[in-house]
Amino acid sequence: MAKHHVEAIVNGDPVEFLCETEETLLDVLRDTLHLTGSKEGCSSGDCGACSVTLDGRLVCSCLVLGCEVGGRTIETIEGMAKGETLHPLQQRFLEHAALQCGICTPGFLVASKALLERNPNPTETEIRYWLAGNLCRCTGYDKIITAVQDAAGAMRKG
Amino acid sequence: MAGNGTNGQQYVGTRTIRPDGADKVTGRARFGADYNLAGQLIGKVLRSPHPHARIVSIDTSKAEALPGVKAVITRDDFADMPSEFIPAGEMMMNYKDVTRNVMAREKALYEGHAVAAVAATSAVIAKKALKLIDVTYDVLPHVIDVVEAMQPGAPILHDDLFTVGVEPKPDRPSNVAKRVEISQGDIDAGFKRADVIVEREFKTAPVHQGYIEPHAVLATVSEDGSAEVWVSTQGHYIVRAHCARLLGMDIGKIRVNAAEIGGGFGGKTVVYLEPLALALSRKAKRPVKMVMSREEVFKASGPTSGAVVKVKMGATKDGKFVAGWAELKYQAGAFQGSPVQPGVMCAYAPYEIEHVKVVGYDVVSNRPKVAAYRAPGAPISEYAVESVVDEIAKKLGIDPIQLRMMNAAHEGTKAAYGPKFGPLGLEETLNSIKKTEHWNTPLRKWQGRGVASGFWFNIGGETCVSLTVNEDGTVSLMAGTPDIGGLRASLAAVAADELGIPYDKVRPIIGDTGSLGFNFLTGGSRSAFSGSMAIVEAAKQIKSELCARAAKLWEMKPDEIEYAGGHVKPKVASEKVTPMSLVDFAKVAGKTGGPIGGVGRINAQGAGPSLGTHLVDLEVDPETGRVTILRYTVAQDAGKALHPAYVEGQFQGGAVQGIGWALNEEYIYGADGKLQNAGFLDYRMPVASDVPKIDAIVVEVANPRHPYGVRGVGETPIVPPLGAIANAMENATGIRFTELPMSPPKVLKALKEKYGAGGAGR
Amino acid sequence: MRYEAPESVQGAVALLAAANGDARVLAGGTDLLVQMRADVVEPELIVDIKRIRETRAVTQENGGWRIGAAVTGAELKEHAPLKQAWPGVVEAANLIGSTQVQGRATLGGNLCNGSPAADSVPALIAAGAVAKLAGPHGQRDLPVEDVMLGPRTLALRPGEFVVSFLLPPRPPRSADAYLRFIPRTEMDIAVVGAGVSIAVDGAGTITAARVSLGAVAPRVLLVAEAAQAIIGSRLDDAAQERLAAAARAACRPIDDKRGTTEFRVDVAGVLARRAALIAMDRARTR
Amino acid sequence: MARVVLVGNLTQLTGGVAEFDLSATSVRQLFRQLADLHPEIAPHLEEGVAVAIDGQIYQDALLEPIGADSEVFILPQIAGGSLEDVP
Repeated sequence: MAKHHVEAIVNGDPVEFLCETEETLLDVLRDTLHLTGSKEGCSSGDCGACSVTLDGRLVCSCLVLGCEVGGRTIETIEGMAKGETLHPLQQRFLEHAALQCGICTPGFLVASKALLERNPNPTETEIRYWLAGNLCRCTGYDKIITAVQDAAGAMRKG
Repeated sequence: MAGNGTNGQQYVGTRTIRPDGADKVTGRARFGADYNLAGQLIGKVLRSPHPHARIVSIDTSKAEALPGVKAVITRDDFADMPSEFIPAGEMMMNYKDVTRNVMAREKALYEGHAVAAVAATSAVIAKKALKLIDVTYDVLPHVIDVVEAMQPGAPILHDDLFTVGVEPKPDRPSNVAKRVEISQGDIDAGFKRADVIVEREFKTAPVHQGYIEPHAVLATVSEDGSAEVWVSTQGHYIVRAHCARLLGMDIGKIRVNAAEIGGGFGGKTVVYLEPLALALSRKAKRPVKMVMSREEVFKASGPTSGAVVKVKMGATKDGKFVAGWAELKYQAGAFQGSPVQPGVMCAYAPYEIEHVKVVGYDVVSNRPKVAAYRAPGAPISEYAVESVVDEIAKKLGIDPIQLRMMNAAHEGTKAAYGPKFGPLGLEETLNSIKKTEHWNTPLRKWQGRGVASGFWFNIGGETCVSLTVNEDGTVSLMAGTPDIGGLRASLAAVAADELGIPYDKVRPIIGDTGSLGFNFLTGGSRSAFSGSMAIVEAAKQIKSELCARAAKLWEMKPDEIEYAGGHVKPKVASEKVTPMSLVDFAKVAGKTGGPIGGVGRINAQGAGPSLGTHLVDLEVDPETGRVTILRYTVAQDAGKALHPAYVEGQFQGGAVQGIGWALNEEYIYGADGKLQNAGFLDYRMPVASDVPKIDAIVVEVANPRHPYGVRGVGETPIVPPLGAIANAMENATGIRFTELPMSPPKVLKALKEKYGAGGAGR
Repeated sequence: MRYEAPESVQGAVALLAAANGDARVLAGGTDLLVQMRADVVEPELIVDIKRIRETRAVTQENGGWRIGAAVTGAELKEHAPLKQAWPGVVEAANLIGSTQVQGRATLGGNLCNGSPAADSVPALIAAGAVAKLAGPHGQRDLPVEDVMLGPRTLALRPGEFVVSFLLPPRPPRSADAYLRFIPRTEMDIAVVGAGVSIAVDGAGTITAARVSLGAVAPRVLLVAEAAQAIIGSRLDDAAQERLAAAARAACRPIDDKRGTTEFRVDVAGVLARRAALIAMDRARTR
Repeated sequence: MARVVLVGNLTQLTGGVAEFDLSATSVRQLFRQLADLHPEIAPHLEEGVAVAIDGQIYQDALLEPIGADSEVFILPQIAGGSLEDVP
C-alpha cells in the first residue's frame, strides 16, 4: 500500500515525511529526517537511547510508529541547545564527565530535561528512578546523577 | 622523569572538558550506525536456529531472484583457511576459526551463528530475502555446559581439536582445546606448612559486555578493489588486518575509519559484520550498511566465559599465605580461545605466596565464541580466590583488610606468575579503604560489608600519533586508537603541557588507518598509557625541530636554545633575540623549512599493573532473597591520573558492571540449547536506581616507566566487585555463596535451607 | 500493513470486524511494536484506538472512576483524585516499564497483551474493575478477571476491543495496594505480583477484601481463599500467615528464566502479606 | 650469564626444563639460543610470548637489551584487549 504522508513539528520546525506502517518514529527520525542523535540500542524500549518527547511526554521513539505522530510535536536531542548555547544539562554533563562513550548521552539528556520540567528539585532517588529506563554501561551512573543534580540547582537559580 | 611538560603540568591531572564533548551532548557525534552513503544497500544476516547442526546445503536462488536483492553471500564466498596461528596486527589469530565464526562452514556451532547474508535496497527487502534462503540442516546433539562438554561422550564440536598441553598427546578429539599451567615452589610442601586450609568450588555464568551500541558497519568496495569502511570498533587497524586476510585483499587497499564507538569493553576487538559487509559490497558493487539488532548482539557476539573454578589455599595461623592452588575450567564458546591463560596468571597475582600452582582448561561448547571483556579472565579466578581469602580471614579471626595487607604483593615481590614486580599500589589502596568513613560505619541485621582486591597486568603495544603545528600555531593531534571513554581529553592535555600551549589550542582526532602507522587496538588499558608516551615523543621532535630552526634564524648553536614555557628561546637570555612562541614560529614555518610536526611511533613497553580494592555494603531481604547495594567505595592505583574525572569514571563504571555480574547478569539457556534472554529486559544489567553513588579514591603510585607515571586503569575496576559482593553476602547472611549470579531465587533458597522461611531462624 | 486511526468506537469495531482476526489493536504500542519488530506478530491491519475519545478519558461515573483503555500510566499518575481513590491501581500502572514506557503504556494494552505477569491486571482485579468491551453486537461489561483466559488468550469475541475500565466507588476506610517482585528495582517483568484491596470498619476489622496474584499461574488469579483468610481479622500476625498460606496454595507457577516455581510460591505469600499491610495502613487512615 | 625461566606450558617444549643460564645480551639472542637448545620452542617465541627482564614485562621487543645478571622470565603473551594467543 501507499506510504503514509505525515506532517509534524520536530524541534519547532514543521516537517513532512512519508513512511511505511511498520517504520517507527526512531526509523523516521534517523533514516528519513537524518536526525541521528537519537540512538538505537535495543528496539524494544529497554535502553532509552532513543528517548524523545512527544507532545511534551517522554517516550522511546522506537515504541512509536511514524504514522502515529501526525499533527504532533516532537523534541529530540538536536533541539536541546539554543543556538550556540548549550542547555544547562548539556553543560553540566560535560563539566562532570557524565559521559564516557556517549552513546546513551542523548537519551539521558532528553529524559533528564523532561524530569526537570516536571520536578525542578528532584532527590537523588527520584532522579535514579526517573532515569531507570536509560541504560548506561560505562559510567556506573554516578556522574550522570551528579550532573543532573547540579543542572537542577543551576536552573532553579535561573 | 623527563617530559612533564615544558610548561609544567597545567592541564594534566585536571578535569578539562573533553574536546569531543559538545558533539556528544548535542547528538552530532557520529557513531557506527550514523554513517550513510548515497546508494547504500542494507545488509542482513541469516543465523542458525540450531545450537549444533551440520549444514547440508544452502539454496540462495529464491532470495537472489527477489527484486531489490543485490547480493547474497554464504560460506562459498570465503576462502577456507588452514589451522595455524599467524600474526594479525599484534595478535595471533587462527584464521581457520575466524573465517568459520564470521560465516558458518561445515557446521553451525551455536544458535545465532551466521549462515548467509544478503544486501538489498531496503531493510524490509533484505529481511524478506533472508526468509527465502533454504538451509538444510542435519541437527546434531549439542552441549552448553562447560563441565558436560569436558565429559567423555559429550558431543564433539571440532573433529580436529586435540587437547594441547597434556602428555601424552591425546589420540582422539575432545572439547578441551588446551590445558595451561603456572607453578612455582612446591605446592604440596606449601600445604604441609599451612595451619589452615580452605578449599571451595565456584561457578560463574557467562556475561555480556553489554555495550549500548550494537555492532555497526558501512563498507564500500570500488571496482578497482580498494575499499573504505566506517565501523564502531576498538581497533580499526585490527579490523583492516582481519578483513584483508579473510577476503584476500591487500592491507593497504582497505581504509578503515573509526566511528565514535558506543562502548566496547573488549567486545569490539574482533570482527563480525565487517568482512560480511565488504564481501557483500564487493559482490553488489554498492556500499553496504549492516547493523546488528540487540538480539543478534547477545546471540552472536562475544560474552565472556562462564566457568567452574576450584580453589585451595593454605595459610599459617598468624596469617601468612603459604600455598595457593586452583583449577579453572573456562568456556570458550564455539571456538577455542577463552581467557583462561590470564585467569590462571591473575588468580594469585595480588599476593606474595611462595607455593603456587594454577591449572586451566579452555573448553569449547555450543555457545557464541567468547570475546574479551575488561580484564579478560581475571574477575572469575580472582573472585574465587578473594572469596577464599575472606574465609581464611574469618577462620583466623584476622580483619580482612589486615590479612590482605599482610600478604599484599609489593615492589620486589615475586609474582605468582614468575617475575618480580616493580612499584605496586595494593597496600596503598588497602590503606585508603581502611581510612574511609565507609569502613567504619556500623551495619544492621541482614546488612553485610565485603572487601576484595584485584589485579590486572595492563599492556602497552604499538602506537602511532602525530602532532601537526598549523599555520596559526594551533595543533592538530591525531591518534589511532578509538576513543571510548575520554581518551582525547587526556591526550590533548598531555600535548598542551608538552608544548606549553593552551588546551583548547589542541584539537585531537582519531585518524583512519591510512593516516597513521599501525596502532594496536584500544584495550588492555593501553590507550592513554601508550598514547601519552607517543605524544611525548612527537612533541620532543617538534621541540627539537624548532630549536634547530631557531638556531639557524638566530645564528646560534642548537644546544644554546631551548623550548620552555611555550617559547623557543636562548638558554641564556640575549638582547639580540626575542623568544618565539609556537604561534610566532608557525607564521614563519614555510620560510624556515616547511610544515612543523612530530610523529610518535613506539611500541610502548613498561605498562605497570594496576591494583584496586573495593568495599561494598549491601542488604538482603530475608523473605525474597533480593539484594540491595547500599554503599560502594573503590580505591585503585592509577599511577598518575591524566584526567581524574575519567579515571574515576572507569572505577565507577567497572564497579557497576561487576555488581551486575555478581547479582543478576547471566546467559540463560533452555534444554534446546537456545538463549532465552537475548534482550535488555531479561539480561539484567544494573539500572540507575539499582546502585548507589560509587565513591572513587584515586591512588597514585607512579609507574616509573612512564613519563607521567601513568598506569592503565580501565580493566582492574571490574576485578574486585564479584569477590567483594560475595564477601558482603557472607557477612550479611552467614552463607558463603559460591555461584554467580547471586540472584534472588538462589539467595532465598540458601536462606531457607539455613534459617527456615523468612530467615526466622537467624 | 495497513494503519487506521478511527475516531469512534463504532469505527474501530467496523475495522476490526472486517479484518477477520488479522488485525491488532494499537494503544500504547509498548508490547505490540516489540512483537512486530521480533516478527512474533505480523498483522495485516493496525487499529490505533488513541483517537477515540472514550479510550482517552478518565471520568467519574456513579461514584466510581471510568478509565479509558488508552490512558497512559503517566497520565494516571498525574490524576490526583484517581490516585487518591485507587493508589494501588495507579501504582501498578506505573510499574510497567520505564518512565519512557509510562508515557505510552496503557491499562488496556497491559491487559490485552495477555501476559499473566502484567502489573496492572492484579491491581485491577483486586479493585473489582470491570472492562467495557465494544464489538459488532454492541457493548458488554466483563470483570477484568474474566477477560484473560491464559497466556495470549483473551475472552474477547471477533471484532471486540476494550474501551474502558470501571473502578467501583470507594467506601470510607478502604484502600488498595500492589507490589511486585523483580530482581532489579525497575525495568523487569514481574516474577510475582500481588494486588490487595481492603475495607475496614471503625474498629479496624477487615470487612471486605480482594486478593489477586500475577505471574504465578497461566492467568492472573483472583484468590478468594486469601481474601477469606483476612476478612474479619485486623490483619494480626496469624491472619497475615493465613493470607500468605492461602496465596501460596493458589499458585501454579512455571519454572522459567525469571524465577523458579519454589521461589514464586514463596514470594507470592510474602508479597500478598506486604501488600495487604500497605492497603490496611491506607484504609485505616481514611 | 642471565638467568632465564620459562613459565607455564612452554616447559612442555623443552622436555620439562624450566630454567637456563644463557649469555644472551638481547631478547633476540635469547630466543636464538633457546631455539638452538630446543628447536620445538622456536615457533612460539617471536610471536607468542612476553618477556620479563628484571621484573619489567616486554612484548614484541626483540631488540631489548639483557644484562649479564638479568633475571628473565618468558611468559605467555599478555593480550589485554584481546584473547588471542598461542596455544
